Amino acid sequence: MARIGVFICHCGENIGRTVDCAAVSAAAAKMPGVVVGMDYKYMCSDPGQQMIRKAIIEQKLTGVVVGACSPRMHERTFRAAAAEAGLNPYLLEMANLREHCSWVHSNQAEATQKAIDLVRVMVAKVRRNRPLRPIRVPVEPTALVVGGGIAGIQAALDIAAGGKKVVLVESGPSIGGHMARLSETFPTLDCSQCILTPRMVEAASHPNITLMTYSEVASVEGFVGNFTVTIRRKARYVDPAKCTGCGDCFNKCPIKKIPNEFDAGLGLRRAIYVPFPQAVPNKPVIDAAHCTMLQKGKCGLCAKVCPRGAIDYQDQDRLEKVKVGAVVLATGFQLWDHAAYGEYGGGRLRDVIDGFAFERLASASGPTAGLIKRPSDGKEPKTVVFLQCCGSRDDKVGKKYCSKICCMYTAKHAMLYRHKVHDGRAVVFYMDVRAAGKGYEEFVRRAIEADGAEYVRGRVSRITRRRDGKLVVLGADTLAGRPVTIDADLVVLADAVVPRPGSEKLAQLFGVGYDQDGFYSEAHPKLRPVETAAAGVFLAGACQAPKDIPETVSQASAAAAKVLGLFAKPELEREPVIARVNRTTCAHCRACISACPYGAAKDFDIVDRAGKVLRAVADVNEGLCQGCGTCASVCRSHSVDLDGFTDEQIHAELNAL
Amino acid sequence: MKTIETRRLPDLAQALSAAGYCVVAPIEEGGVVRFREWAPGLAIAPGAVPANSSKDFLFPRSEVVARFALEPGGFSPAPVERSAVKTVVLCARPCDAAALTALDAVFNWDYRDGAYNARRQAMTVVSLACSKADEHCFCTSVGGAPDGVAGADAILRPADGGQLLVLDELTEKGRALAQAAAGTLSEGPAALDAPAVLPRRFDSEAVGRWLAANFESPFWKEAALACLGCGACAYACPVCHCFDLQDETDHAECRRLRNWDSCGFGLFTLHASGHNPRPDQSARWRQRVMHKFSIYPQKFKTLACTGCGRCSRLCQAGMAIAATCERIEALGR
Amino acid sequence: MMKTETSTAPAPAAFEPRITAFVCNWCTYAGADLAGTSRLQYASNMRIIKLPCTGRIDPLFVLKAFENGADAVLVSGCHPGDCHYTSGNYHARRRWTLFRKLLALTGIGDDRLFFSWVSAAEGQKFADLVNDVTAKVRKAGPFCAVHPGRRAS
Amino acid sequence: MKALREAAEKLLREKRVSLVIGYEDRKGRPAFFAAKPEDCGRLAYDASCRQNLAAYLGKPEIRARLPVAVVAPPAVLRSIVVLTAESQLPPGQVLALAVDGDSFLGTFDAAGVAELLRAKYSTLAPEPALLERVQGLLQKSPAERAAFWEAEFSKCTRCYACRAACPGCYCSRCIVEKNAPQWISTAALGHGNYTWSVMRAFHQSGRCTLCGACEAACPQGLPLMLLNAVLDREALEEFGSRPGYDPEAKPLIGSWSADDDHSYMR
Repeated sequence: MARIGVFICHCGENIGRTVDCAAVSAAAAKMPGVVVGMDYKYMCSDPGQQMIRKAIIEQKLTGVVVGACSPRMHERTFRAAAAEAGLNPYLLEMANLREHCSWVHSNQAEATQKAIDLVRVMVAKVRRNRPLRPIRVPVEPTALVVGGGIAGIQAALDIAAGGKKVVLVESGPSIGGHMARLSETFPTLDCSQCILTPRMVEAASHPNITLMTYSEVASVEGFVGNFTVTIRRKARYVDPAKCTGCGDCFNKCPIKKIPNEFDAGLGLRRAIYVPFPQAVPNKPVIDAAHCTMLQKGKCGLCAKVCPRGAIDYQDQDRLEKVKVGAVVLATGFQLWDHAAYGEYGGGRLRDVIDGFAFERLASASGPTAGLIKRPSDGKEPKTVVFLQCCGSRDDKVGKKYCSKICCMYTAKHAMLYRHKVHDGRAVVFYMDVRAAGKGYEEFVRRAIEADGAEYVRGRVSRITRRRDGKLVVLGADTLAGRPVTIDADLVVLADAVVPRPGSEKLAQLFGVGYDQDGFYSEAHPKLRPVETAAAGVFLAGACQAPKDIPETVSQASAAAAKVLGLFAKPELEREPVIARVNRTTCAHCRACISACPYGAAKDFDIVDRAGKVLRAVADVNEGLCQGCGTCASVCRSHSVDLDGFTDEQIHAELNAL
Repeated sequence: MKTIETRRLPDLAQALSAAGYCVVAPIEEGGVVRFREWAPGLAIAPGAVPANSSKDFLFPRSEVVARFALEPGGFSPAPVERSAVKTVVLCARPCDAAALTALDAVFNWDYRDGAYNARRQAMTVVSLACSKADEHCFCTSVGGAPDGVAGADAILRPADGGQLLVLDELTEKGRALAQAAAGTLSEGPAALDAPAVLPRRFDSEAVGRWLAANFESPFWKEAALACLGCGACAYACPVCHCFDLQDETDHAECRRLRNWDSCGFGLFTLHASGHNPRPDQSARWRQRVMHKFSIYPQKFKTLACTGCGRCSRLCQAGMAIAATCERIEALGR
Repeated sequence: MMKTETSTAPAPAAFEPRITAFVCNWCTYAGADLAGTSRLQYASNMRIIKLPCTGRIDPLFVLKAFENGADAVLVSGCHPGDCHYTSGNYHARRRWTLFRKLLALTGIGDDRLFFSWVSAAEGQKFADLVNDVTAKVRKAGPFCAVHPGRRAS
Repeated sequence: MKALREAAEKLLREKRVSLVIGYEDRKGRPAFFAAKPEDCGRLAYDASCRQNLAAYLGKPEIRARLPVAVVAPPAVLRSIVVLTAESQLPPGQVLALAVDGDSFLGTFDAAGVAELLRAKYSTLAPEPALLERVQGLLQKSPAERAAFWEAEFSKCTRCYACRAACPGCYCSRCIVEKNAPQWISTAALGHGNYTWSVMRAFHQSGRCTLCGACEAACPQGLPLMLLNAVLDREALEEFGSRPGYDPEAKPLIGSWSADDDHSYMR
């Protein structure tokens, strides 16, 4: 038999002024199952809490309703008090008599009647409450960082510095990401590789970091604190344990004319290669698609010249499982393909290049050793047109959003060009200049005022190649209100920032949401920008949205802090509001499995002692379930219920109204 | 002979209504004829076998049998109004009236059911002899007849090719009713129509003997394959009387309801443990047939089937109890 | 049953609607809290049932509220894109799009069944909503006298 | 008819199925179960067949005898696809003997059924008369609609013939049979009858193939198809839902799109 105690708080005058608290507690005392009804000036005060504790013990209460302020204010307080008196804290509920009643109504009779109703509802509910225990989940204190760009490197280093193990997975042969391809960085123009490479080396050599390059996530099982991630280690055909990185192999490789992706196709590499001289690990891989030995069984030169016998043409992809407690996704971005713009040559004009190609032209370690030469004929361009918002802010052909970093890197490009080609002309077409950031506006002003970049507000409608090799850029100067035609030698398009291909598939593996453009969704746009809907999976860098380096690094450190916070205790404790499946009546229609936002509802086979599957049902993973209850309401037979908000509780609440 | 023109049945209803009877009669609505409370202006459809049986007015599909007021320390019983309105079922089928014997038996067996008996006492049954029958009718196989009078207080017999109805009073209640309706009745000669011709389809005693001896027969598995396990047959049956007690509670009161139930439902015999002694539809169909033709006659010396054919007439899956009995009789030979 | 229907209904002026609201914990419940902390005054006819998410609200809850004599029902949760659980409100939205049409066919229309998005920041919107819903239901009159979904007393 | 009987006989003779579920060649066209090749001569099909035989696929006694074949007009074919999408049919265990009007269309497995439907029946639409009835009711005032249903639901005896008739009602324990709590009153009174019929229809949202078996099965003649039709129309108009064509379809209730309408939300 239920023994419920009801405690009505006056909250000084806050409730008492409008609600007749004594009448409410007297009415409550007459409700079925109620054995104590009391009211007091301040229930949340020490004497108030003591009243509750005393009643729980002396009256052997099986449930408590506190009629006071919003549960968002003091539910924890009162539940803790109940727990101190030996009552399971989840057997206490609050009726919101202040925010939802006394503060919003002025008629005392109406407010008192409403207060009685609210208390009756909670009494009815609490009679059906069951003791709940916080869910404890052991935590594997190792983090997985997916992506070896600056975001992944920074997150890995910070987690490692915090004393926890990290597995850093990178799909390419080297870590470093796009930042390694940059010439200099805005707004300070320091050399990108100079600041990045020490970090790359540190990541590779840190005792807490296990580096897995040329590797990808193949599958994910488990949940926060307990992920088992299968990593596909792609065949390198070079045993990294034996290889010393001497370079004899790629110097001898006869397949020489493969466009190097690292150089945006402007430089060439061999079939066995390291993507760039400072690569980490500085050990080559064989590009199987271009290697004649692997394709046709002819050649084998690299194996012959390797002094260490490190070449292994029989190498195969391997799957490796790692157990991790948290994951940082840092898969970065790529540039949108401007081939979609037919009016800009549809990708066929060799001297219409993207921002990365320009970075490589301007980089001292690039294919031109830092000299600006146009791809078609290697001549130094005298007029360069930079075109911002190429594919950004265009919901017809390109992307609706602003890619955020282009204004700044275009200013940098114009500046770098003017530094290298003093008699050259840099013309920038822009829609707006968005230079919000420390030192950013000043940087753009410098490009215009000190370095003479010509900024034209307007769009370019057409780029055509004249017979003499000039690119005729037809645009509009919307400030002057007239058409502009420029004969350019080189055009640099600031292509939109888009997620890496395959990012959606990866998101699905981890149960992370993504938006219509494929950028990963944060758990809350303001207050949880680093977390995702999947507990224990965090975001860093441009996989979430276009970001520049400082922002990326900040978020990577934030993600690392979240991971370290998660790892600070050996066990996770979670609110026990989770869904449960009645396996006896589940018909396995799989609606809940489809509906669950967290991938927590899944198939479960009921087997007999011999292991034979008798039938399948749905099941809820306690670690993944966040307690929204969507599964429960799509279940036609109500075979899924939600602890804390069970069908019985809600039914009783409705019957009390 | 007391007669009334068939087309003047509403006048009879009106007279009885004026005399204080609640008149129940077959009334067509939306293509379905069912027994319902007659009201002025409604036509009476005497020709058809209504979709429901007249038991609805003795043993309603749901009724409150107890009330409890909820209090802080527990609950206390509250009074239940037990009203029995003086009712007449007009144009009941002889097979409806015949069912009363079986119903009276079960509602007065180890416990005298107050609600049932109050209504029973207040009810007058005026049946209407059948001058035609359809392929589902089989009253002659279960001891009845198209012009049978068992259970009836009075009977109307078609005459003059259906133009006229002849009223025979059979009991005190019937005579009281005839008196109340005297103004609408005429006295005079009439040529009674022949009752429907309905050959006997099976020997119910032979069926009962086979049933008692063949509980485990493989026949059941195959015979019940089409049954989808709804309660349509039981709810239309004039004899089926199983019920379920359900408590419905709000914050102030609990009402105990007696609702119809059916042995066709899987839940009917499901134990709290999860075990079900009638685990499949064949066991449930067997129960239905056995109860009507073996268990009930053993206990109450009367069949629990009056051959009205409602169950097979409306079964969506074509289950037909008479056909089952025919096959059983053949098995027993 | 026929008799209870025609029994004297209270005069419209005396009619105080009973409104049951199903709200999510993270947005509308918090929005109602904000209305309170902002001391916005609104009609006292609504009783809130708090759930974690609109995704938890089964149409049966709504029917039960009507059956128990509610004159109107409000369902309110987070704006699209704001769901604490990322998509519970989207699931709810699809469900209500269908369910409201079904109820409309049975005579429960827009003056009985209300839906809204109220964020934790929209205290004023919550107060206005309660007032508006209450006024509309006052005009629509008591539900219990007219609908098969009610429980006969 | 001959082709259907031959195809059924062949399946049984070749032991590809242990049972053919069809309609019997007698008045009312009741369900018929052919277990032996020689039974197949009693199979028949015509437009008067009202039962949706896919309802038997959820019955334990039938499931114990898989593989089986089902005589299936287009609506039943769609039911088979719905059941496949909801993981109710063990793969490869149910064959359809597709029929339409007087013609026998062939024997199909689950994938073949979906293909046939897409190729031949992609434009199946509810009967115009049914939609007119819905529209007619919607044109009445809310009070008139309530009165209409009050009269209809008062006839319901809660025999659950509608549930038994429906292939979509395969739950081993229906919500109305759950009593902790008892959401839907089991008493055959107004409110329980209302909630039962409304929820029965709602639970078919995005799943109902408008086969009409529920309404045909109702001994009281309740116009249940009005409820199914209004949901079908709304689901099609709002979400493009066409149940029973895609065996891998996600459940309509249980999935969402950011573009879903919410103009009615304030």
